[in-house]
Amino acid sequence: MEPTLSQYLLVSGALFAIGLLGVIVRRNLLIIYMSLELMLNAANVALVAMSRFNGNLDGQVMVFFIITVAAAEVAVGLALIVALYRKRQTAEVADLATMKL
Amino acid sequence: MNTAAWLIMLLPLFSAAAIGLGVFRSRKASAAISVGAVVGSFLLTLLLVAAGDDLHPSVTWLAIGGLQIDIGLQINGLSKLMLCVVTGVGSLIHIFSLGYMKEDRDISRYFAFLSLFVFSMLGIVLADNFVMMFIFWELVGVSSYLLIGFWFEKPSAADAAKKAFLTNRVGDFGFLIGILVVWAALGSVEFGDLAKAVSGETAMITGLAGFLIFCGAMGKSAQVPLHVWLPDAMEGPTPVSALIHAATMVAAGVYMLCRVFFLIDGTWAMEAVAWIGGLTSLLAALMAVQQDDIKRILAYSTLSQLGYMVMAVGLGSPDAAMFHLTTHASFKALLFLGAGSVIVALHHEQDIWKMGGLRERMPKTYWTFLIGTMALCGVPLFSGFFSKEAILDVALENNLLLFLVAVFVALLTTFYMTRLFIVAFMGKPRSSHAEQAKESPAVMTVPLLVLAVPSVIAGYFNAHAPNPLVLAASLGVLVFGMLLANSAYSGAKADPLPARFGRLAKALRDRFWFDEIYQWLIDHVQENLAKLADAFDRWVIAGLLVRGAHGTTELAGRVLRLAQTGNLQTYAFWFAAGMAVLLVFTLS
Amino acid sequence: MDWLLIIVLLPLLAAAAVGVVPGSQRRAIRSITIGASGLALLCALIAFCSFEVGGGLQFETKVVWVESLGLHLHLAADGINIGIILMGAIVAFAAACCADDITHRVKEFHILLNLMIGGILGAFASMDLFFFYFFHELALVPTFIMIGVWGRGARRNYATYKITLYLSLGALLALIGLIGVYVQTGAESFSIPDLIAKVQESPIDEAAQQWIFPLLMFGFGILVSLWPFHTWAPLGYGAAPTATAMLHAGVLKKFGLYGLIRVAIPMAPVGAQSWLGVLAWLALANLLYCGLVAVRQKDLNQLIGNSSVAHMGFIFLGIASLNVIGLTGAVLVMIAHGLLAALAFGLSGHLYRQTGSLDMSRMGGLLRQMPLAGSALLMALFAGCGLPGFANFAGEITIFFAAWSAGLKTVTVIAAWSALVIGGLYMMRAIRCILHGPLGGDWAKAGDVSPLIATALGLLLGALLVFGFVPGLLTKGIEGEAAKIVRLAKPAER
Amino acid sequence: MDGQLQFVQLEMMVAALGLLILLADLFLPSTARRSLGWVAAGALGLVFLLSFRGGYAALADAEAFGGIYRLDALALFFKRFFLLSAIFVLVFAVDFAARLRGGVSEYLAFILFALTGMMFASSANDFSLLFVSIELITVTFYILVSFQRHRLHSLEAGVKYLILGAVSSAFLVYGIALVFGEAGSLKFDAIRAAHAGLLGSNVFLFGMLFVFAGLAFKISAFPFQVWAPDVYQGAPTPTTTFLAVGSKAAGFVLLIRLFGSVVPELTAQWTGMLMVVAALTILYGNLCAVPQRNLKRLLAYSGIANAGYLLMGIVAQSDDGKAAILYYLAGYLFTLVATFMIIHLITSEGEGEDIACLAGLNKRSPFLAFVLALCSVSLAGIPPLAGFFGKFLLVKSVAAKAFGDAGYFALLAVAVFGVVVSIYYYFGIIRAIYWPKDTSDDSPVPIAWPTRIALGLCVAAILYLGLLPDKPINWANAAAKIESAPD
Repeated sequence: MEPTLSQYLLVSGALFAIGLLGVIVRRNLLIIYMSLELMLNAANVALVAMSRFNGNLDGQVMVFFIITVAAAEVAVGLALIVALYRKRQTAEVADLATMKL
Repeated sequence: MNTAAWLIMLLPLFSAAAIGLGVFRSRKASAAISVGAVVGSFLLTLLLVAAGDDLHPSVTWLAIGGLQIDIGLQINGLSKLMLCVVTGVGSLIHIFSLGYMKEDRDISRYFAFLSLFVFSMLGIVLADNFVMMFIFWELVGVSSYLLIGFWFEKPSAADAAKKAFLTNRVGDFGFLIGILVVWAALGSVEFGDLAKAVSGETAMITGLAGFLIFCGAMGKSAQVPLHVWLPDAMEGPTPVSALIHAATMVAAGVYMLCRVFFLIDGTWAMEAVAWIGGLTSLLAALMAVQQDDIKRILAYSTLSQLGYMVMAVGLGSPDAAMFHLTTHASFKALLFLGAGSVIVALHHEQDIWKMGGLRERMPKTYWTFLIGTMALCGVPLFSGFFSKEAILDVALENNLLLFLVAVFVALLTTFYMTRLFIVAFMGKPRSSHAEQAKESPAVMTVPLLVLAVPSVIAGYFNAHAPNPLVLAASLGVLVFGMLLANSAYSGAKADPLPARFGRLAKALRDRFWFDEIYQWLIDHVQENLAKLADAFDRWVIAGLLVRGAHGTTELAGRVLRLAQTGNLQTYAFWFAAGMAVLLVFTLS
Repeated sequence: MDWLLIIVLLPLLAAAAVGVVPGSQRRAIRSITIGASGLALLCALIAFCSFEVGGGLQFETKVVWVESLGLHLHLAADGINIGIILMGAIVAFAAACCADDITHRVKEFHILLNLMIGGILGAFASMDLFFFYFFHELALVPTFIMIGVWGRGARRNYATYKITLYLSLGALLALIGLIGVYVQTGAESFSIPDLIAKVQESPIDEAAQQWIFPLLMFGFGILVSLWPFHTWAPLGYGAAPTATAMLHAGVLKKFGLYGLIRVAIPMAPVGAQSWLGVLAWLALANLLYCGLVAVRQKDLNQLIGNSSVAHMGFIFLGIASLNVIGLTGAVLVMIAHGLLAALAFGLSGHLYRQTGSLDMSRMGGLLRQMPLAGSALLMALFAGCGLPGFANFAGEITIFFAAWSAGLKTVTVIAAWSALVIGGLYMMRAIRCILHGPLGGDWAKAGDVSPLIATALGLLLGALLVFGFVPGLLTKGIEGEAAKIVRLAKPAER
Repeated sequence: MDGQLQFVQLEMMVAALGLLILLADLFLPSTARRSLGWVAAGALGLVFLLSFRGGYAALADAEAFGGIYRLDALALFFKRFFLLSAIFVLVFAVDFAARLRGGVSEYLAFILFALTGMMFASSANDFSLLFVSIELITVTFYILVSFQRHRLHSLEAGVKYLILGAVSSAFLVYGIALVFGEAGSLKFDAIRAAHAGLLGSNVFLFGMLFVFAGLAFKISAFPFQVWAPDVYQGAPTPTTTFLAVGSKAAGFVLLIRLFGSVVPELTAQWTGMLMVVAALTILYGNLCAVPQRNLKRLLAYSGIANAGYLLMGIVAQSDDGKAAILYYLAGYLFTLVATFMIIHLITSEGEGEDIACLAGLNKRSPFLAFVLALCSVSLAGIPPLAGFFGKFLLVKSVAAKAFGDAGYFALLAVAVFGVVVSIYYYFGIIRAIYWPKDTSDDSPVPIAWPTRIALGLCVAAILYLGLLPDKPINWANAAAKIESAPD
């Protein structure tokens, strides 16, 4: 049987929530980064489903944009994390609080 | 004629301004211009009196909406009489000052102030409306302040000046409110309009206004309870005491009452005025009995005589009041100047117990002083006799109780004047100064002689057949008082009264502790109020509120920025939390 | 002839001129300032003399500034502000003369001083709400900096912050009110005459007036140290350099009152009706409470500061009584007090320079030590307690009549008490402590005022006396305008 | 298609310029690379002038690429705005190059790419273009922020911006997804037509709120402002400038377009929420700035507060409000550029930018002291400077609604309070500059002449916007008006 839009949205919402939770609770930058990807992909799922049910492809086009952008982000982000690791020998978020208040 | 009228008032102002601006460098010139000004005013006054007709020149000073304030000169019988007193006595006292102040380094300043005073006094005399009168009222107050505090480096003088000014201010407060009441009730401040406007149904309000305005008179004429400044005012130079605190300024209150008599006539205010006058005359006379400073004795006697006049007004006879005012002006000025000449002769010794035996050393002063004393005591055929008779008549007609008070006061008057006279002039000298005392120069004695004349004859202009009862009473107390004083003081080395009845004597000596009571009031009421306000300002407004607001802001900032932990996961959490809040806020 | 434009431009040009003079040329810098303000004073005098009473707006300059908002640089004089401008010019000149106690960073100081003068004169000459506010701020900012950099005393910093924040708050509240007036009238113009014409045909909606008037009242009130927003004044003036204190206490402070009379009452009469009662009682608080506080002061500047706060009470009372007599009296006192405050602070500045202290308990006998300054101070203090002959008396008694006829009887009685008795009390104490008595300890070497300052102070005294003897010079012009305002405020009584 | 391309000619030029610089980098000796900055700045100046060319301006009020790209007065205004700010930032960057430790030309190039993104954003008329242009800006900024790899602060700031930026983008796209689902299209025109009917739909509101969050993050509005202080402090100062001016303006152009013209009914429905956000932003920024000693953080907080003031223009929901935003941003640009330049000039590398380093500045360099004081006064919103007139217009636009509506009135009250507080700390800066105080060093500050010119221009602009607002106001009004007329 055919899954309904709300089910798709439920899945994507769950993904988004998990991702956000991961960003907030996980201590390691790389994991946090993965959680971010999760959030973006939640959006992708939603878009695909939406465009499927709206019967136009704009959403799917949008998904391609998102994927590309995400790739760029990952490239920059990983480079950055590596640079940071080089400097501090750690990728723990907790060590990144020299600037505060 | 109008120009003459204006000149009378303005001449002294010119001289004051000229001296004040230092147009005349030399001391002599300043003195000359000042004396010239006042004498000029006197001559012009005589001119007006000769011309006879009433004048009323006036210019607008301030006119806004319904409020119209003029500077107008009202010249009629009353003001002419007062003009004569002020300028006449004034001229003599100016001349006397030439001698008295010869040695003083600030003689120019002295004469500037003196001219300023004469100007202000003339303003009061000539004023044709309440606001103008109030203006010059204030100016008189300030010029007397300046003159009392003339030797301002002497703390006692400075304090006396301050006291005089502030006490008068209290009276002026009532005066001002009174003016406002009148204006609101009758729609004008000009005496002419007001006289037309008063009627039976305004009696209540005009009575109130009249009484409030009388508060001003209480200040200037030093009526109880605002009398305390006058004795201290004797810190000023003696001619000043003679001019301001005997002849003119203190009379201003009485004069004003007579001027605006129509306002209180037939209202409840009369009663109050009469009683305050009577009370003043009694208390002052009592206090005078136990003073040792020659000028203070005269001051208290002035108080009690003023009480007489005020009482007369209150009893409905301004004429009697003015009559007594005139005679009193001459003989009290005479007495003060006489005292002044004694003080100079004794190198500023003022305690009568350090005097004595001046009779043969200063004959002119002695005789003139004697005349003054007799006039004051109301010895028959002297001016004081007739004016006092007039007042006693009125009292007898209207209020028996006050009549008895007045008679008793007359007794006291005779007593303390005789005391003063015997102790100061008769007997042996009681100090080295008294022994080397010399008669004063002509410039001082001539005014004495001149003043002696009206002191004797001034009474005859207004003499009328006295009421036999009154005559008997006054003669009785006169003789009795003289004998009493003579028996007590002839040849006495110190005052016997304290020994005999100590308590009472002490009470009199300490002037019934009026000053102490006021001092207490000022310290405990006024000062505490001020302290309270100051503390409130410092701690509550500037402290609690202002610093509090500042502190709260700073604190809020320090608390809020705790959100910036520096940990990006906290930030992410804030982001999510904020998101959630917004969701609830918008979707609910 | 655009006298006003010249008057406003002269100081601003002087500021520019000082800017190009090298800082070492102190003499030149001072003479530029004095010269400019002197010229401005001359022009103001000419304008004042050639001003014709009842001739409407005169010496008008109107330049479109922002078309789309209806902003104009609109300078003009009527019966009310011509006198204030003259007063401002006199005070400005006096302040310029008294500014020679500044010894470091003279150049910067004089730039700021000229800016301040220009701003002040501009604010009172503007007939356009925006520039009215704009010029005021232009004068205010230099004030802060002058107090901060050239101020005196240990609490200078605190004083600077306090005065800055207080006055900024007041100005902003007033600004909101002014904008409110603009948006509510819908006149699409900031020009006061236009706005008035507009509200005459269609008044501002009453609910809005109930917002606008209190905004203006408290906004302007804070600028004028209305109780309980007054504590900045004594503190600030205590810390300010002489010239600054003279200019601010003398002229700039009157801006708020001017605004109340010029804008608040005509634009929001309904709001005024419901708020003036409050104003009257606050005015009383100024008079009585600050008078009592003044009695307690030991420091001369604190005393003058508090007494000037107390005097503001008169003006508020005059405004609150909202009748021709009251408004006229209020403007009269504004002018009189401006001259007086400048005189007092000029003198206290001179005294301060002698021994670096204004502690009255350590003074005494100065009337002998410095005859000129002494007698000037004596007269200033007398004027301060409302002695006839000085302009203050004329204004104050007028206000008493006004308040009484407006039915504020209780207020008037207490006000009269505070004015006559309490006012007399602290002024007499000051005289007793400073001028009378034996010479105070460290004052033996103190010198009298220099001729320059003497002339400046003499000018102020002279003006006080002239307007005191002939108040008609001012009132004739003021009365007409006041009547217009009252007609606007009370259409019922037209 | 070339017919279409001419709409994006400016963006293409800028992007090409960026690539050229990357190429030129290969052929130039490392010493000469700094001068690329001049070239770029000059070239951008040229582009700026081109934007006034009749042929280009004639295209205004048209759409391209199937309506996803809109060129109108608003877009034009912002393109020019971004170009100007980029020019200043480039000049700034050249002065800063020494502290980058290499990679100058890349730094310049990235500035240009970010600029491209901003210019696209100003024309975005479709959610896809909106997303892409925003991401172009954000991603380049990740690099620009963390460019000083030798400074831990720079890296830390980079990471923080990266993660939080990514989170906000995630919200943005998720929101877009939901809106798309409800409205059935990504085109603004379609949504403008449809949104009135969707005001009841929670999914749509959800989506729009997520989108709003994404943009609010850009302008650092409460409650999405936490990143700003750390990033401003850590980033290289030219980046901070560009972030504070360009990135914020990009956020606002999108907010204006979206909430000002695409979904006006929704904005009306959310008035209360927007008020609260604006008020809290003002309060948070100003209050936190009070105890702040580090100049860059101070400016970050004040930047938050300014975002709040600017939001008032959105809340006003009127052409005046939008015009006020444009005017305010213009003034803000020059003020901030000058301020950051001076902060860079007077603080040597490594040492913190503590407010104490201003002590005795008026001795070290009267010019800088004067400019900085002027900027503080302008930021404090005191006449006769740009800041005052901007605030004046904003307040006026809100006041037009306030008398009668307690909500708007409360917002005004908060704004007044905020301004008073801000005067407190801006005055602290002036005080630090001028108050007599013993100074650690009074060595004169060397200023390169291009920097000097830039500063001079900023001062001139600040004074011009404050004193002669007539013309600029007309421009702003024109931009705001045309934009709001839906077609």
